[in-house]
Amino acid sequence: MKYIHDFTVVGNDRQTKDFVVLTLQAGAEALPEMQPGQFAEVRIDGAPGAYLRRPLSIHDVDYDKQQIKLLIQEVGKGTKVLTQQAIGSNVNMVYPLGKGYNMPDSKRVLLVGGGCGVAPLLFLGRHLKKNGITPRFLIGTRTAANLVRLDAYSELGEVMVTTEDGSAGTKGYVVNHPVMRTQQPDFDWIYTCGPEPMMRILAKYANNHNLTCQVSLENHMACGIGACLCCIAPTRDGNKCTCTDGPVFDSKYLQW
Amino acid sequence: MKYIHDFTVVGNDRQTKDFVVLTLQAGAEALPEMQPGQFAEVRIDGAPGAYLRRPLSIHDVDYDKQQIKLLIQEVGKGTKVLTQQAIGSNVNMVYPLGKGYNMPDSKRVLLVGGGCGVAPLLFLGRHLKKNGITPRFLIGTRTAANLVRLDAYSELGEVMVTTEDGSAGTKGYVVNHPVMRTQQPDFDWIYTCGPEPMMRILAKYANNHNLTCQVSLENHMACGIGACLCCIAPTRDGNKCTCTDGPVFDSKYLQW
Amino acid sequence: MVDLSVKIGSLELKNPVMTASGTFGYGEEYEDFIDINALGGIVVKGTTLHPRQGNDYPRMAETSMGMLNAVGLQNVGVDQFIQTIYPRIKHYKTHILVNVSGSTVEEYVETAAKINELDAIPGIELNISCPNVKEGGMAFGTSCPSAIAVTSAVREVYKKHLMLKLSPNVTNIAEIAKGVEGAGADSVSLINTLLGMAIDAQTRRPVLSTITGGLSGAAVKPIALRMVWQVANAVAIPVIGMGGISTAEDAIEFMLAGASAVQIGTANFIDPQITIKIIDGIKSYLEKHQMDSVQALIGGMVTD
Amino acid sequence: MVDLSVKIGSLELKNPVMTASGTFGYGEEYEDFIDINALGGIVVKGTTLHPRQGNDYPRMAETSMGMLNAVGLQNVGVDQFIQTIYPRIKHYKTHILVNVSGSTVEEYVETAAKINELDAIPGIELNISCPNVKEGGMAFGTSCPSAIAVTSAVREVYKKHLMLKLSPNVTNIAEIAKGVEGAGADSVSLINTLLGMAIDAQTRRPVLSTITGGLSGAAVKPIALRMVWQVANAVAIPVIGMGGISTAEDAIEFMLAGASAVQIGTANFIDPQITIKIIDGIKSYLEKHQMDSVQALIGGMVTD
Ligand SMILES: Cc1cc2nc3c(=O)[nH]c(=O)nc-3n(C[C@H](O)[C@H](O)[C@H](O)COP(=O)(O)OP(=O)(O)OC[C@H]3O[C@@H](n4cnc5c(N)ncnc54)[C@H](O)[C@@H]3O)c2cc1C
Ligand SMILES: Cc1cc2nc3c(=O)[nH]c(=O)nc-3n(C[C@H](O)[C@H](O)[C@H](O)COP(=O)(O)OP(=O)(O)OC[C@H]3O[C@@H](n4cnc5c(N)ncnc54)[C@H](O)[C@@H]3O)c2cc1C
Ligand SMILES: Cc1cc2nc3c(=O)[nH]c(=O)nc-3n(C[C@H](O)[C@H](O)[C@H](O)COP(=O)(O)O)c2cc1C
Ligand SMILES: Cc1cc2nc3c(=O)[nH]c(=O)nc-3n(C[C@H](O)[C@H](O)[C@H](O)COP(=O)(O)O)c2cc1C
Ligand code: FES
Ligand code: FES
Repeated sequence: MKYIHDFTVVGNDRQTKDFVVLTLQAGAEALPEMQPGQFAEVRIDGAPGAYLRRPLSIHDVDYDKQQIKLLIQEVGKGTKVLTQQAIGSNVNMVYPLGKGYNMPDSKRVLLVGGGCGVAPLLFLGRHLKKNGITPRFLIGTRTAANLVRLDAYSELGEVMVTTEDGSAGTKGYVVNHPVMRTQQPDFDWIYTCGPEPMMRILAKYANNHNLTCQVSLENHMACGIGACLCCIAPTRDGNKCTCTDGPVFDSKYLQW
Repeated sequence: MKYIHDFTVVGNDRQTKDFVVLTLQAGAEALPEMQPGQFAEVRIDGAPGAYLRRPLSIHDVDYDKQQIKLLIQEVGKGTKVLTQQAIGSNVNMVYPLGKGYNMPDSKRVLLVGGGCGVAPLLFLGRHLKKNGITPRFLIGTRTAANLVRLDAYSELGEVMVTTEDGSAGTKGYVVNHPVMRTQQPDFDWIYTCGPEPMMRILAKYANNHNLTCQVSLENHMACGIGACLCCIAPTRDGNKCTCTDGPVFDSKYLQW
Repeated sequence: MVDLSVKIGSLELKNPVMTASGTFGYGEEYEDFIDINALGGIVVKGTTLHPRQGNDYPRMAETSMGMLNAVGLQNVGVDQFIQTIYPRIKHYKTHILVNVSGSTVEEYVETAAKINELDAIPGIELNISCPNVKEGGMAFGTSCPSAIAVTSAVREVYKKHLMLKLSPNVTNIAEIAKGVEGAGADSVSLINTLLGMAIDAQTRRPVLSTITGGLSGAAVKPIALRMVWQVANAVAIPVIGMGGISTAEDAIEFMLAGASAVQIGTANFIDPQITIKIIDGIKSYLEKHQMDSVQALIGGMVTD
Repeated sequence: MVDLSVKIGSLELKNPVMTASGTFGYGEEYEDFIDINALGGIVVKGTTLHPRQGNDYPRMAETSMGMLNAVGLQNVGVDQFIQTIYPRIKHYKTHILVNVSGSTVEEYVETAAKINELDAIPGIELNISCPNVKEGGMAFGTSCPSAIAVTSAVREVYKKHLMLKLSPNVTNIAEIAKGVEGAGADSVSLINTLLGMAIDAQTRRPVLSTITGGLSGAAVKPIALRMVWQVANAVAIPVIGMGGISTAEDAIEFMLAGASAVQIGTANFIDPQITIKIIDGIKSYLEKHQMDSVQALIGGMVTD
């Protein structure tokens, strides 16, 4: 079941120049159960020229407090307005949307995030932990200043870092990290979200090492609910909607 | 000389459900001299669907503090955004625009305002006073709750009121007020701004009594600087732009 | 109690608010948000004789108060529609129209003939105006003779309500409307999307895989309203208006211009409950203006 | 130092940013805000043989990210222009083009012939696409034979740069562009406004005194960009692009689609300094992308 609800902004915590965590308080209606990897279509009001909703991953959920957190990277007009939402203002969301990450058939998992793709991995990590699986995070950014929420991830499991300029962790891309350069990887599942080139490399890596790899696509969306057919990804069964059949796909299912 | 400047909102004082006084602080540039009846084209950001600037009269000017006041009635999307401007936010204006009210050749003047048309009359009253003429105000509204800024007007001169429902002052329209029903009016100039039907009646009244009547039109505008020719009013010399030849016209010049 | 019902030829709609093809899936996609049966009607996805994968990603670009799409009629084909989708949606207590498209007149005819057999489908909307396919589509809708040809051919096999969906990418839309009226159309719907384009200045590449796409949404409303008015003044059959309708006032404006009913498209993406809000808003408007029936709005623009 | 200059036939522009007719007055209206001489060119108000009062008020309606106008070519007439306005503006150190309109071919020809005599006017923009006049105007621009007829006739008497301004309210704009190219046009500019309409739902009356008007502004950009691309692919003469350009990126997109220069219209109303900001933005873009000359952008859309 999908809902359309107004939320109240109760927290707007700037992490870096570009990243903000918005904490959204549900109204009278109880939060529905959400799966990690699912997303919301967030209404944008007051951004000149922005017309459609914007898809944003569920970053964290607190069912007790009835709060949802979004981790938002400011990249354009819509995200700019969202990252500037004042405490007390309203945010309208259609949610929870799409198919999230599957639970693994192994306890050895690696969660790899790049850019704003780290957003769904916190909620995923929490979910795994609740299911008795300790998540390990590998987070890649351009430079140390772009690392966000490391404290939150660390609470759930080990956090490894790569930066392109070497200002933190291993210098290079995520695949350059030692954990990915061993003969035989010490994990069986890769969960990833981030830039497509990164995810394609991870999918190939998973193929080579016979691992399962679940990727979350960030295709442009108009409706988010399977009505417009704008967000398709080519799969083994033809074009599928990222918003309903995804955003999370098994990498082998995609025509990559 | 016309300018385009950013102002900072330093005051947002709600008068009634619909009316707000915005106090705008100029930046580094000194305020140019403005004439009563002139207006500003105010940029609207963040009102979905609002595209063009909105013309608003100079309501008051404090050259010492370098502040301009606007009196804004919320009637639609643009004015809604403006009346909700937070302290500290920016408002961009092109100003001062148009031709204002002429100074009278008599000391006996009546300033008649209806609705948001009262806005320019405060600045006009201040100007008259400075020139040794005591303004008298006649303000007409639907009901007492819509009367705004009476204290400010009273500081400058006598304030008379009519309300359609009789909840304050004389019941009826401005022309029903005793001051306008004497055989021989005790004023020689009428300055007016408000709904067109009201101004047309005043123009006729002025004609009948051989008075001068200066009316300020609120035609829809796109550019405010004489470039688009959208705001025309038919005059004895053909179509003239309200934004450059007006907004104030001598009523006899108009083809009314 | 105001009367919201309208008639479009043989179709009696409980209210004038329908949904536009390609923006409302098969209705099911919106079941979590609204009561589908409260709608005047729904027009389901563009359906073709054979299944189609549509165009490559990217298929969408946001524009100022609008969007470009280049979906290219991705659909399961009419047979699959009849076998798997029709049984799922035929229970809806609202008019379900199928939007039919094709690359050749024969494809249109064959598809329409198959849908003619479906009891729960009281009409089709013949899409001769899709700008996003290489063959057929808009080509039929931008010349009068070809619009007449496809209409006449389908009219031969299709016995229920035949609605013709017109292209706005023409010099004289009224002329084409008159043409299809003469060829047997029961109603015309307009506008389909306007052909547009987007380029990414930074990459210097077209945003859409197909370079051009169809523009819809609030941005196109003034053009759509003008065309509805022109067509309503030119034909005697009912006109169904669409193009950027996002509020009850918008819908009322289209009816005042001459539309007997309206379709809501892109606005569904921004607010999945917009159709119901528009129905409620029309009701409030009629009450406020003390009108008994929504039918009094149709063509009611005052010009004296 | 990047080179911003472009050539439009015989016209050498210091940069590709011009202003669109009817939105920039005679340039003087903007003197308080910008240095007129910094522009690539200005196209002054639509000018006709006889003075025109234009249409009745109201002439303007705001739409979603756009506006409708129905000015109807209010202007002082060509003689008055020559006597009183030309002497005031001829000192500008930028190209001043006069936008010429008429109700008959003869009026176009007579007006053009008079302007041909003005030393400081290096070209005219022939407006065969004004949707706001009862006679002539858009009618010339929506049929190929009449577009050719008026172009050929003016070409006979007008010896300098002849720019033809095309109407977007047509099925095939590329065909008309080719027609006027063949008839002697030195360049084509597009788009003029799209025919649109607005109704006030509350009063049930049209917003404009003329019922329909011309749509411009950001809303129309995707349509304009598509048409510029289609025309640039069809003709060999330079194309001047316009329609909703509001930022440097917009301008760059039009050039990538094939425009040799651009015109800025409605955006001037929202920001009277926008032309200068666009020139600066193009310069920054070229520097960032390490390009020497803006000419490299023209038709530079990458499609492989
Ligand atoms: C399922 C899903 C989950 C997402 N989760 C998050 C998240 O948790 N946090 C987060 O910060 N971002 C997330 N994104 C990306 C986010 O949706 C876009 O960054 C956002 O829509 C950009 O909007 P804008 O108005 O700021 O940018 P615009 O001004 O529209 O465009 C700026 C730039 O962003 C690009 N862009 C626009 N839309 C998208 C899009 N849908 N995806 C990727 N790039 C886009 C444009 O091509 C352009 O280059 C997610 C996307 C998807 C599809
Ligand atoms: C020279 C001049 C001075 C003005 N001074 C003031 C002032 O000091 N204070 C004030 O509150 N208002 C003033 N107005 C009116 C003000 O400009 C409009 O109320 C405002 O533009 C409406 O914008 P909106 O977006 O809120 O309304 P919209 O959402 O655009 O429209 C809502 C309603 O307002 C009407 N409207 C839209 N534009 C105008 C307009 N320019 N004039 C009148 N009605 C309009 C529309 O027809 C519609 O009915 C002035 C107008 C002019 C021309
Ligand atoms: C994503 C999308 C897909 C569409 N698919 C179809 C289609 O399959 N058949 C059709 O006739 N029109 C299709 N249309 C056009 C709409 O039905 C409608 O004519 C157009 O969008 C204008 O209305 P709007 O502005 O309310 O969206 C589609 C529009 C969009 C945005
Ligand atoms: C108020 C107004 C008046 C216009 N007058 C003319 C005109 O006289 N002649 C002409 O060729 N185009 C005229 N146009 C059209 C513009 O020059 C331009 O083609 C159109 O507005 C599209 O560009 P834009 O979206 O940047 O405004 C006018 C446009 C507006 C908004
Ligand atoms: S975004 Fe509309 S179908 Fe996926
Ligand atoms: S508003 Fe443009 S000329 Fe007056």
